[in-house]
Amino acid sequence: MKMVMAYIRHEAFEPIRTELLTLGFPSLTISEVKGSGRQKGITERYRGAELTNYLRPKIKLECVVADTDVQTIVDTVLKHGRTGAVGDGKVFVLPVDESYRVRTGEQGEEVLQAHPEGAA
Amino acid sequence: MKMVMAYIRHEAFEPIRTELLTLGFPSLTISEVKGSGRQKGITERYRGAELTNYLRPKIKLECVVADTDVQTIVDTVLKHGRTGAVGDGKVFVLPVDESYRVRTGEQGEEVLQAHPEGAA
Amino acid sequence: MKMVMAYIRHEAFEPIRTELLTLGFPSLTISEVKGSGRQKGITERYRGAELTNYLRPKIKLECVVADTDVQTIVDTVLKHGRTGAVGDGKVFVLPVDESYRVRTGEQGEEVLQAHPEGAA
Amino acid sequence: MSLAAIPASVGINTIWVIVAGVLVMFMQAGFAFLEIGFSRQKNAGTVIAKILTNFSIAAIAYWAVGFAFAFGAGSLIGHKGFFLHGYGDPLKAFPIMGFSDATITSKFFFQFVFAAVSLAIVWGTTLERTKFGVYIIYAIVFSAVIYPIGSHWVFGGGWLQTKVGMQDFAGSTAVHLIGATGAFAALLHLGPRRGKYTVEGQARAIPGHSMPLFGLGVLILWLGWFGFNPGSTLLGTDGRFADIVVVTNLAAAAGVLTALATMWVKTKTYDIGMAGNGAIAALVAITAGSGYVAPWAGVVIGGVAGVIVVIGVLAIDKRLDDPVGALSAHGLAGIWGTLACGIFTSPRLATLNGVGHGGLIYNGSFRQLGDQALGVVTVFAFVFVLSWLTFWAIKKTYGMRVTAEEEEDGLDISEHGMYGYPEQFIPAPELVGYGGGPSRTVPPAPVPIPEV
Amino acid sequence: MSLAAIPASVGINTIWVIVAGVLVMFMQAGFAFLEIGFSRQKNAGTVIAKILTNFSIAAIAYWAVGFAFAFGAGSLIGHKGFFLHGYGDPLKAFPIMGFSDATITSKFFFQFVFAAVSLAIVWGTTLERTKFGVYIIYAIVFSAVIYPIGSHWVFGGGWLQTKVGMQDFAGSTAVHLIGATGAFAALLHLGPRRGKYTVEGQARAIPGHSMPLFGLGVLILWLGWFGFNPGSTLLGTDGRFADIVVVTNLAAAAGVLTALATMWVKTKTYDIGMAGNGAIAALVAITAGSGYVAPWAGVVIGGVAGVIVVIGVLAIDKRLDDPVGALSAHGLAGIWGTLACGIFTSPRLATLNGVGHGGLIYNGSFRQLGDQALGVVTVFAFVFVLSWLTFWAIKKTYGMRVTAEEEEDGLDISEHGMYGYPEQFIPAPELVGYGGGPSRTVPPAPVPIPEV
Amino acid sequence: MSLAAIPASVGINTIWVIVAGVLVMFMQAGFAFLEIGFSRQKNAGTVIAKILTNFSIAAIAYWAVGFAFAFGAGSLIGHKGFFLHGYGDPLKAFPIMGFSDATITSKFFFQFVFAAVSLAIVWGTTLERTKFGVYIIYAIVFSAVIYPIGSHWVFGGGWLQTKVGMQDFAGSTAVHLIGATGAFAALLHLGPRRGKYTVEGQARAIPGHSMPLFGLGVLILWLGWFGFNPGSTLLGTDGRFADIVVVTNLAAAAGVLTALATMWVKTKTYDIGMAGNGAIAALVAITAGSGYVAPWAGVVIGGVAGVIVVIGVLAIDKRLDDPVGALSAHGLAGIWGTLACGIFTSPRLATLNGVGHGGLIYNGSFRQLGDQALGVVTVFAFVFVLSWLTFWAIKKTYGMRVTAEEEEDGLDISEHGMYGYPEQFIPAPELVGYGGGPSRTVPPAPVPIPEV
Ligand SMILES: Nc1ncnc2c1ncn2[C@@H]1O[C@H](COP(=O)(O)OP(=O)(O)O)[C@@H](O)[C@H]1O
Ligand SMILES: Nc1ncnc2c1ncn2[C@@H]1O[C@H](COP(=O)(O)OP(=O)(O)O)[C@@H](O)[C@H]1O
Ligand SMILES: Nc1ncnc2c1ncn2[C@@H]1O[C@H](COP(=O)(O)OP(=O)(O)O)[C@@H](O)[C@H]1O
Repeated sequence: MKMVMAYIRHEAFEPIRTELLTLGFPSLTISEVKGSGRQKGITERYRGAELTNYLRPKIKLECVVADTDVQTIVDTVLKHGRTGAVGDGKVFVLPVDESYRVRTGEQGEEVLQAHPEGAA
Repeated sequence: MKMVMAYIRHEAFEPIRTELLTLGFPSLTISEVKGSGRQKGITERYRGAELTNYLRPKIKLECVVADTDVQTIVDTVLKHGRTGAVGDGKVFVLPVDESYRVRTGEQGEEVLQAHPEGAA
Repeated sequence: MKMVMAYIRHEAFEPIRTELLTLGFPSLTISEVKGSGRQKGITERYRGAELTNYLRPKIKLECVVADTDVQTIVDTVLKHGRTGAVGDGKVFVLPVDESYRVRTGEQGEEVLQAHPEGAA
Repeated sequence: MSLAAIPASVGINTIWVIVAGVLVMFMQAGFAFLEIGFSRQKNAGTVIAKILTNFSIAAIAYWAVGFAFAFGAGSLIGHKGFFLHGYGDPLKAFPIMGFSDATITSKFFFQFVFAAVSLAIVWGTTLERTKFGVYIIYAIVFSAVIYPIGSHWVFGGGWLQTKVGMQDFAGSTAVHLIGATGAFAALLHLGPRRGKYTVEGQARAIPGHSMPLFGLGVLILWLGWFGFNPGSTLLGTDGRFADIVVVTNLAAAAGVLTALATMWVKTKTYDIGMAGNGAIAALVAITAGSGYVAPWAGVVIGGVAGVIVVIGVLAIDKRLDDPVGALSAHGLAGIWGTLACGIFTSPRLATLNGVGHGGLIYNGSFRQLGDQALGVVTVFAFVFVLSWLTFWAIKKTYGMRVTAEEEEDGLDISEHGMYGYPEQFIPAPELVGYGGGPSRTVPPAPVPIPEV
Repeated sequence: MSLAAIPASVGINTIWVIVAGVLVMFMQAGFAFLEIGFSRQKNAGTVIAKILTNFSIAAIAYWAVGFAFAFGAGSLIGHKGFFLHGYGDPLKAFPIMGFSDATITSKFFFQFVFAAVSLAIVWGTTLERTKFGVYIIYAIVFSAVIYPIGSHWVFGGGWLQTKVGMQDFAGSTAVHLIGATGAFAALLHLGPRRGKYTVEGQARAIPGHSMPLFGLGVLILWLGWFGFNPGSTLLGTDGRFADIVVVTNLAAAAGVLTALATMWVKTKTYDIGMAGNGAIAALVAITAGSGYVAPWAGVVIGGVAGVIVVIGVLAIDKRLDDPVGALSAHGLAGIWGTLACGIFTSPRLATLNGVGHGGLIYNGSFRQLGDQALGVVTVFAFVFVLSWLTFWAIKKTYGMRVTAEEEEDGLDISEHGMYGYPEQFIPAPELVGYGGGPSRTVPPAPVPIPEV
Repeated sequence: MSLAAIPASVGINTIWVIVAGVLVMFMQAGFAFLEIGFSRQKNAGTVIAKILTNFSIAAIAYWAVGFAFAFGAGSLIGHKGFFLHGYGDPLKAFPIMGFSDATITSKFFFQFVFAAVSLAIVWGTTLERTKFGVYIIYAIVFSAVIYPIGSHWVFGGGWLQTKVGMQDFAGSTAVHLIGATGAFAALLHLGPRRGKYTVEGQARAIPGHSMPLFGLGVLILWLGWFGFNPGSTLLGTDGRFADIVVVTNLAAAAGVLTALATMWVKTKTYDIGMAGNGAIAALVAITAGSGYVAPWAGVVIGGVAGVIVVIGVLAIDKRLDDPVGALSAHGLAGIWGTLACGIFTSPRLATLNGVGHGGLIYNGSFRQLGDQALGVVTVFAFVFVLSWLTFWAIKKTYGMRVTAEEEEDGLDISEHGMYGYPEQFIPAPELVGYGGGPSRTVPPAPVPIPEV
């Protein structure tokens, strides 16, 4: 099992989520993060003084899938996340040893992604 | 060393934290995340137009422990996180190579969890 | 490739970011988290009733680098993160299997950190 | 009609009554923000819908029947001026206000905003868990029947005022206690918010989401009180209303300081909410006496109210979930303020107002104090019974509170379909209205311009 | 000068006009918060800068020329009192206001705040994407030329008022429709916000960020209307303004309730924003009739306006992006209110005001209705053409809207250099001003005290 | 007493003075939100507690002794009317206000709210780091002694007014400069906020958390100024206060525009905060001249103030941490406004007010300008010395600022025990009051209903 961890733009998320859903991967988690990279910062002015932010808002997407599904997820993210401009982000793949579904206590790969009807 | 990474309901956190504390695991980190899975979304209405959110708020819990303690943490989470309703969340276990305590620079397993008195 | 994941104080971040930048590691991501550890909680009073928070705000820093660079990152965090008081935080190192740059689709270690000029 | 024919006093008095009424109308914003500040983010928007709806219902109902019940001639209940229509000579139709030649429409407006204030007070205990329809139903009953009758007795020319000689210049009992009594009845049927009490019954803190907005509410209420008490003279010509402005302000100031001090003694912190509650409680307390007592007495009455509200809130919170402290600030303080007339009313002002007698400290007699107590008890009983039954009926039919899940999601989204602070709840990427590719991020073309 | 020489009416009338004018001035805060509440966090601060700037431009421009154009003697356009200077006898120089002996400065102030209200209405359709300079340029043209001429015709003594006999007591057309027409012209050139419509042209929700602040705006506007309509009597002496207070309030109340009900039927939720829009629309609608109709008619006019605004907003939203619903609340409701005079004006009040005749239901004649319609059409056409051309010129030269990227970042940061809510946008660790080591966290030493 | 016996002027004047006073009282909300908007989230709630406490302390202290010192007969200090009691004939006891027959309580209230405004100004420099007790201690000294004596000299009948002939119609010096001087003294003892200056001494931006709330403050202050300046006539009968309304508004408008322009030249952005500061500075500047100068002069005075405040804020910020710009907006602008009388006062109005002479441009004489300068210098020196010593004593005993850790956590939690915006700080799962299992999520049973 792997966790696909992607840092993407806000606008990129909806298309990614929608396609993942249709591909049968409804389960994922996101959070708001701030990142720095090549992308330039932004400078604010306040009563004469300045303040520069080198961090820009990004969305962090986490999706744990079976090894065989990793490439599908990565490709979907790359496909919709790309604008070609600096700041598109990165995708990382981390190993996962074990998974559990809290509701049932089930364990292992089958808990990773809900079945299609689960997409409801 | 492993990182137990759990996506749970807000209400589940307090009981989990309390029990972990008594079990001698005071050290953990949480963050607010939004997740999608089997759980249904919610639809807002605003001046005639609609807006649907497929993501629901969850708490992400991260707790790094020695391999021998992983099961204890997982069991505690499963025990208190379960309501039986869709949306209870998931628990994942990720491998961790190394750990350091910033305050002292110490390294290795002993930095993972503070000693009982540390729970102060 | 490794992900250096550090939980640090707010004030520690700027010095760390600046030094990492000069060292040629402009790319990193942070998020706001709440953590519990040895550090004492805080108690609020509201109209007679009390409320205690055992969680304190921290910054979570994530930086993926090549294995050879891990120590540099860890040392920088330890150096600037330390106040000597309880609550300084922890640093963890997690394995990463693969990396992609969304903008170009490139893969592998070379996508991890932008080149110096990237620091712009 | 020739303007010359109209005495200057009509213009002067009408201007003052309308100015005062407009200040009191604005108190709706005060109550709204006091409640909003004490609510959680997920329940902030509903307060706006509630205030607008309740104020509107009261406007129609009080115009249709309420005013006639409250100020029309009659001892038990008035019965002239329905729909502000066909009442003949206003000075005779609404005799208790006959001493002022302000136009009847100005008097009507002034009395209506009082009714709206009393209604707003009712809901202080019901935040964050009440079904919206409850507000609608009770608002009708309250502003058409309960408040008009209760206030008629106390200052509409009814028996408590004319026969008993109960003193309540601007409504510590007639407006504030009546509202607080409705709030009490509602709370008994409603129960506490989820999570207010632990399974062991321990009270927990459910902090409101914004002290600044709470403070805005308090300051607006304080402002409004300069219409509330001084306006109750219904006269601008003699300039006496200015004395009442001063007494009112001194009382409020004392209330803030004593509440702050009391809380400091208890918790060693300068409690923001209690400072505000102290002001409100003091203003409520001085409402009855503002036209009857001397400035120094105002300081005492307000100061005591500041202590009462703190002790009241802390004590009540242990068993009853009253998020804004309405039971203490409007109920207990209203009772104290009404009784205080029995102690501090100056004989000179009692005579000037033509109601009751001087207070205990002036003539050593408990008579006025007794009359005040009688008034408090009857009004409380009358309003409590009617309100309790009304809410009982609502509970049995429509229901009083939302489901546990709706309460957890918050009233804004569950009752109103949208959060009060959408960006605090809706995941940012789901708010963005355009996809990632550059091709899709160009702004939509402007709508073609139609021929004119 | 000896005070004795001055009749009491001067003081009475001037006080009332100034009090009313001050209430109307405060409506600027009402519009500001209504717009802020309906904007996203990233565009909340710009509204403050806009309101302050526009109000200030209007103040200078209306003083310099606007007032003279609007109220100076003349049928097509006034031409006395530029810079409020050298006008000789004010009662003659500004004949249409000659019936009141309130001082000319009080009348000027009252009319100026009306101009400022009309200007504020214009921008309701332009939130979250307009270049700041557009506000500055159009504000000058509008407050110096467009509004003064348009309002002159309707209630400044111009042909519609004196020749046609069009009835518009406080400006449903003269203030609200004029503003909404400018808003319409602006919107046609501006186009919708990014993400308002899907690529398929489907309307999407872009929820404003704060219903509480929206509610504050509505309540302040409601308050201000007690100056807006009743103040238009320019007389305090006869106390008649109090009747107008009552009619105005009843109409607003009815509007809230019908808007709430209409929305409930459509969506089964108690829409917070629509309750507020209902109040505004009803207040706009009763503005024309407030001095001409009976209270019951006020309820009808307001109630219908509440339905109109809901249907209007839902329909318009499908094609035009009007974030606050200005086109419906001020435009459609303004038209309805103006026409309503043709139906509900009481002959008695028409005579009292000396303008036009009784309405359809009183005398079965469509004449007044026709005159009202004529007024609406001409004013709309006049303002639309001038505004459309002005915005066209601005678009061709300076440009109307910010870049897509600036729009995405928000106007606060891109136009004003700082977020309206910095802590909602700036990463916390970047706000902290001191490094991690204890050595660096000691507070900077106080500045050495200079010799005095 | 028979109403007939009372001349209409009493009602007219008292109504105007009270209306004006109530508008000024509301300025407390203006100052509160201006400060709140310029504070960080963690320090937003404390401002509410401070405003309520300070306003209350001032109310009691000014009633007890302040008013007697300020307006009682006497050249150096007044000494009649302590506790507003036993002063005999008010027209003689408070001779400087003897020209108006408004009731003495109305005059007292009006003068008290001025004292409260001056006190509120003091704290503009002290945000986000001051121990709460400092506010309490200094408030007593200031409202009982410092302000009363200083204002007595300038417009309470003291030597500067009666002997020197210094002109300060509503208090550019007497209210605003006095407040700003206290603010300056406080700042010298307090030092900057942590992180305001880098270790290298470079000024850093510490953005306030809410421009909308800042804007609310500015708009409320602007509103209040329509009571502040025009109310200082203490007369409604002659309608002259309306002229002052117009002058005041024109000045404010000019200040907004020049401040906006100046900042645009410097930073190429439309600075929201500076637009507001421009309005305040202009209002402060025109306060002295509002009763002495022509409208066009008001535009000049306000316009210059708008430039002064921007330059002042940018310059001062380099060395002194004045979060809201009080030193510039109230100090520099107050000085400018006072001196401006020496330049622009029209001889006619000087005669009408019976204070001083026409300004430089009218009679080419520097005499009045000199008198104005003398007044500014003496008042500044007097207030600075007393304030500096008071704060010095406070610092030595109680201490001026919270600990570095408390400052980091924010004053709301460290001084008041609770955040002003709890949900922005308290981890969500710790706010939830019920455990995870379904069994524990049922709402607590309603409290059993007691027998009535
Ligand atoms: N090595 C890394 N570790 C952690 N986060 C990263 C890393 N590289 C990039 N990111 C995240 O991806 C975002 C975009 O990266 P950036 O370098 O700006 O874009 P690009 O990859 O197009 O050059 C950054 O803001 C940061 O949040
Ligand atoms: N494979 C996954 N990867 C990342 N997050 C997941 C995954 N599966 C579930 N989650 C998280 O767990 C939450 C609950 O999952 P859900 O499927 O709704 O509940 P259940 O497991 O009861 O079906 C989701 O909202 C999401 O945040
Ligand atoms: N084992 C752990 N797993 C997850 N987070 C941890 C762990 N240990 C510490 N943390 C994070 O580090 C922060 C500081 O840890 P703490 O124990 O308070 O400081 P110290 O290491 O100086 O004793 C905690 O608030 C928490 O966010």
